[in-house]
Amino acid sequence: MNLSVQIGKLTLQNPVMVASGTFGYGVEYAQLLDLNQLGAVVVKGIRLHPVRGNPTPRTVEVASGLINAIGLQGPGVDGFIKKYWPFLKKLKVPTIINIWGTTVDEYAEVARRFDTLGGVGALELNVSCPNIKEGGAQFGTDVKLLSRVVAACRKVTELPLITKMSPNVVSIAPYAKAAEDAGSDALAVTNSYPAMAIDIETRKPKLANVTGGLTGPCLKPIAIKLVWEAAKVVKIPIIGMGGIQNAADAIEFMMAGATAVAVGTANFYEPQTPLQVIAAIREFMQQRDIQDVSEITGSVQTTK
Amino acid sequence: MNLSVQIGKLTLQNPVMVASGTFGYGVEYAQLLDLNQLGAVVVKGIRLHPVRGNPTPRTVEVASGLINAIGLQGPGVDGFIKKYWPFLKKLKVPTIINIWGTTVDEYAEVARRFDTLGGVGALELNVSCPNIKEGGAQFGTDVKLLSRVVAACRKVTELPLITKMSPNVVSIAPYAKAAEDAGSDALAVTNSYPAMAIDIETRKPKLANVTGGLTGPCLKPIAIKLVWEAAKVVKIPIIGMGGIQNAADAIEFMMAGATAVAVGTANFYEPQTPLQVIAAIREFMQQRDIQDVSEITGSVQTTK
Amino acid sequence: MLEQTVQIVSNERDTDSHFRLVVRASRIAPLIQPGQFAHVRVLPMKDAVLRRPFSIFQVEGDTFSILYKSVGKGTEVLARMGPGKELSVIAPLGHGFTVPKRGGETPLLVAGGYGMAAMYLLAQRSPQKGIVFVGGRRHVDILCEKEFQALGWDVRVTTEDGSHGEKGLVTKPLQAELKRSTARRKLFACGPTGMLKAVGKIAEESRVPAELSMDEHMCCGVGVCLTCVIPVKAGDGWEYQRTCTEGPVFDSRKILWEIAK
Amino acid sequence: MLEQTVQIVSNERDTDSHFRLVVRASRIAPLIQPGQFAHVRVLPMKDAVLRRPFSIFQVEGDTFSILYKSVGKGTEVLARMGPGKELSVIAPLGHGFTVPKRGGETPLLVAGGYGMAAMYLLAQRSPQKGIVFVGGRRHVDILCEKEFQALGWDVRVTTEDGSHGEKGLVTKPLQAELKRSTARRKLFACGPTGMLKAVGKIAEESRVPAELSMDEHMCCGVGVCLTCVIPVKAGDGWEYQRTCTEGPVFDSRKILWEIAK
Ligand SMILES: Cc1cc2nc3c(=O)[nH]c(=O)nc-3n(C[C@H](O)[C@H](O)[C@H](O)COP(=O)(O)OP(=O)(O)OC[C@H]3O[C@@H](n4cnc5c(N)ncnc54)[C@H](O)[C@@H]3O)c2cc1C
Ligand SMILES: Cc1cc2nc3c(=O)[nH]c(=O)nc-3n(C[C@H](O)[C@H](O)[C@H](O)COP(=O)(O)OP(=O)(O)OC[C@H]3O[C@@H](n4cnc5c(N)ncnc54)[C@H](O)[C@@H]3O)c2cc1C
Ligand SMILES: Cc1cc2nc3c(=O)[nH]c(=O)nc-3n(C[C@H](O)[C@H](O)[C@H](O)COP(=O)(O)O)c2cc1C
Ligand SMILES: Cc1cc2nc3c(=O)[nH]c(=O)nc-3n(C[C@H](O)[C@H](O)[C@H](O)COP(=O)(O)O)c2cc1C
Ligand code: FES
Ligand code: FES
Repeated sequence: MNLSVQIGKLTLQNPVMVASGTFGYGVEYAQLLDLNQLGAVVVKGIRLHPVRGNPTPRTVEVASGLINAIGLQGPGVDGFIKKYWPFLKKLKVPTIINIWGTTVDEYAEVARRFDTLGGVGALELNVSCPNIKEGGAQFGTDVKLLSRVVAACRKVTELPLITKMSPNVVSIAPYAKAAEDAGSDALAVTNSYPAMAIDIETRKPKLANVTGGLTGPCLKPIAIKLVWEAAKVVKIPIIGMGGIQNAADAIEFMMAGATAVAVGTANFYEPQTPLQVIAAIREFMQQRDIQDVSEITGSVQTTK
Repeated sequence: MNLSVQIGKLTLQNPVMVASGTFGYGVEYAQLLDLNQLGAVVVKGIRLHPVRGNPTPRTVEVASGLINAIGLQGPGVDGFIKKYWPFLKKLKVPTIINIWGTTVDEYAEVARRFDTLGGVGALELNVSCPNIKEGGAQFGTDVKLLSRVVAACRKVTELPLITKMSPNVVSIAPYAKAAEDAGSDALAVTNSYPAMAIDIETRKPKLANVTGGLTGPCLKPIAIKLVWEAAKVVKIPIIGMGGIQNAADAIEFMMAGATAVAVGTANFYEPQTPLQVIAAIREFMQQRDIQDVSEITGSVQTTK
Repeated sequence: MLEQTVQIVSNERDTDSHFRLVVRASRIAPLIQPGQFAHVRVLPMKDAVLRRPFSIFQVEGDTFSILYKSVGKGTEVLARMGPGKELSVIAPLGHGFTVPKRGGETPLLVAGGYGMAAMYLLAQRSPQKGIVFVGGRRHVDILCEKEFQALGWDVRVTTEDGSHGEKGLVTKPLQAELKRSTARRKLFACGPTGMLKAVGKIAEESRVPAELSMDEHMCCGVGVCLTCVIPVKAGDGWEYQRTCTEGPVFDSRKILWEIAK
Repeated sequence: MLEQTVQIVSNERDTDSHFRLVVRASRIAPLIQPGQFAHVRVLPMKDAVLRRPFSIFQVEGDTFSILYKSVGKGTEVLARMGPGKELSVIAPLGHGFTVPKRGGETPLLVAGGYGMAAMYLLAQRSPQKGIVFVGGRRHVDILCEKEFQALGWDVRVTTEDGSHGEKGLVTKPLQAELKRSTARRKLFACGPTGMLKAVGKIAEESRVPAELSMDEHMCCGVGVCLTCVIPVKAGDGWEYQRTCTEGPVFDSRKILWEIAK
């Protein structure tokens, strides 16, 4: 039985990774689970310089979901390399680094830095964070800017590039195509959806940043549709995410067209989720005599 | 204490209506609640001719939500007038008729027919149904088409026009502005969000139509943000909807900028919801010595 | 149709994963007709947005009962609720069976699984006794056989694995019975769609009338959402009619099986 | 830090809407340090995506307990769970209080509401007894007073409505005590942010060290999500540090109250 999947030139031992921003820099969860059993570790978004992030409150729980406006707090490239890379580079599974910038040049510069670092599994271009004024979603909702960001990173690195798509578009197809055409090796679908909650007692937004990004089970039906639509127009693999809580959810994403999946918000509730998902995908395959996990990908039967 | 609100030239005794498609033609729920206590009754979408709608299954329950792909089944203008209007016209509260078409001309023709009918409270232009191939969302996600639909209806009727907005846009602001500029008297924010679910046992989509529209509590944080953003750019009133289950939800929409609200999916679970919301808004106002419900509208305190 | 908050009188396991739930619903109970259903809001089911529909099984004084199978999140939560706990119920709903008249056709009831529950009131209120054909996969799927016998009806059991009654599908003894005599009969059926379709075909071939209680996925249960439709002949063509309102019981000749999935 | 599925030993009402929950957690209990917390997954809370953090109150053998107030959906569901029911717990979490050394500064504990619970282990494990200042709005908000007295500590109660102890805020007797003598003292505080801020200011003015356990909204509880940050002096400037990891206990001099909301 084969669970391994291919993301560009990167081979993952199984299709289950964790979602950027929900797994810190890996080290924090190392006491609770064996990271070496994951498909890959994906770290929190990093730009060139350290970032303080937004004031608090930064998250709020809603019906079957979470809204966050962390604001991409992070140590910057140097801080990350100093503080977290010594731990991560020793892992047996690949580390995927989620990167961002406020200009096309910054994206490229961060990509270049990680290219030269050596040992990085892949780069995930976050062009879809709804929680920062500059950078983030502005790149993911403008087809031309998106192409430029991907192309600029493509120029400076041979590392597999994963473009993390914004769900906040009329149709994902042109964006997916643009990322593929500009040289992306895979798509991550999807980032969080712009959302807001108000405390009716204080009449204040529940997040200091006023708005944030919605994630968790409530987002799954939207994300499934986006994966299905993106899979119809691109040949590169898709990493599906948005509300995965168990293997059934993960398999649903794969049937819609995802080659791999990532567990995000569910980690907060149950850090064992990614490992439980891996075990249960294996069981699903055994029960149905599925030899290769790739048989699941895109297997939904639709007439459309 | 004043609960009444104004939607164009239409006065509602209170700000709580029901959402189109979740309340049939009013008559069905008449045995369970006193319709005359509502702000308004909003009926299921009607086009010129009878419509069969999509094959089944047409709805599926998801985490804190529902996906539907009814496909706007309906009796057409004549069927509606014959079958349901005799009942509705006797109500003491206004009936708002949700209309649609597959061309700009059809929208206008339906509007004209209801204009001449007499006694209609307002027309709600559904330019945002994700479940039909032609018409619906295509009008709501294209600013120019949206303007044309609204303007064409404006020409043929003096009835208050409510434009029902699609959530599936990068930013709602230009669409909201376009609807206002083209003569809309109010906006309804928001319709359902495109979504999908797959049965992993059968590998088939859970809806015969493959995709559908997501509604219910899971949509609320997205809808609140859309109302807040639309309210910043238009002067016309907004009718907020998306996952309202109780008065706290309704008040959250109003604080975000809504003048009135509509209860949708929650009717299926609890048909008393609209009346419970009205009672609890009254209580909320009493406890806080709020004299006019309009004081709640847009009262969220943000620095943005 | 009424909405009432009702108290659970009892909620006990029947066979296997089937449970019998009795609720006190003084205003609803007297209104119930055979073949109607109740739309139940299971209050502790937190992230759900829908009620769950169940056929009404028995009516006794100010109580009614349902016979349900625990198959998913709603019924699993329900199965853990004890006496005294509250449910919200909208009932009675839908258009039920036509109760046979004395001296009319002999009623032949055909039931699969919990379809049996939907037919108890029909058997009880029919002045004319008849035969109940009941089928299931295994012995545990044969519900309330004793109750029908106690009403004085002839109960013919089939199971697919032969663990109880005759081995085979419920349609086998039904067809045999229809061939056996030419007396005037009428079929009443409730069960899985495949079975209903087979019964419809048999009725057509045997030229006996049949009323079928359709099992369609529901949402509102009261006719507003248009989820539960089936294609039904109308005028020269056909239209989608609501299982929750025009049904669940339809005259089998009106159903367009070719169009229904 | 461990994740363990634990069984409820008891879960009983204390005063008003406060409850005491004891769980058997053999692997976690021995690891717990004063001021640490447990991140609890209330399994029957269906549409929730977060755990709920609670300070660890007492440790006894292979059990630990929390003292919680029922304030919202998680704690309401929790309050209805009886002995034998399971919870998933990640604990012990966070950086706790520095346990006073024999012969060192006299510990002065300042607590508001459930902050009292977070300090029990500190008092119990401190070789040096001191004074506990505890405040609340009403008598029912004063929790576990007896437990602290049983440890031989001097407990000074204040309530805002004067229904128990001295009338006023907890800072009043604290300030009086600090003025009364010049002995070396150290403050340890846990409670609402307003109280912590006031204690921090008093500590600064009186030039006594203070450790404050910060009450920040949490999400992951283990340092990955960056929800729970507070502004802390670092180098020449400041940075956001995580209450769940670098805290919840911080040296009061490091906290930048101007920037924290
Ligand atoms: C008119 C009518 C009468 C019914 N009478 C009975 C009865 O007497 N006893 C009984 O046990 N059941 C009856 N059912 C079926 C019952 O409504 C479903 O079993 C129940 O809604 C499942 O709820 P759940 O939350 O446990 O399952 P879910 O978690 O919602 O779903 C579990 C599985 O059940 C399927 N399912 C969900 N809803 C329905 C539905 N409406 N019909 C068929 N399958 C469904 C799902 O597709 C899924 O495969 C009836 C249904 C209808 C429409
Ligand atoms: C380190 C730490 C230790 C704590 N120790 C205790 C304790 O010993 N005993 C105790 O009763 N409580 C303690 N709390 C607070 C406790 O976590 C919250 O009361 C609980 O999460 C509320 O959950 P709920 O689902 O009942 O409320 P919800 O329905 O989630 O919310 C109800 C209300 O509580 C507020 N709230 C939610 N989460 C928090 C939070 N993390 N902090 C403060 N307010 C919150 C909400 O804003 C809302 O107003 C502690 C919190 C932290 C961060
Ligand atoms: C607290 C939090 C922080 C996140 N930070 C990042 C980030 O730094 N970069 C990024 O690309 N996505 C980030 N995301 C988005 C997730 O990676 C993921 O796309 C999203 O949460 C959907 O998956 P889920 O529903 O399983 O959480 C973050 C999500 C959350 C909840
Ligand atoms: C079953 C169903 C049918 C609907 N039909 C219509 C419709 O005919 N016209 C329309 O404008 N909106 C329709 N809607 C959208 C609702 O009016 C409303 O905008 C949406 O459901 C969000 O509100 P809610 O989350 O409270 O349900 C429908 C929604 C549902 C669930
Ligand atoms: S279930 Fe809504 S119309 Fe039948
Ligand atoms: S709660 Fe997630 S970092 Fe502290």
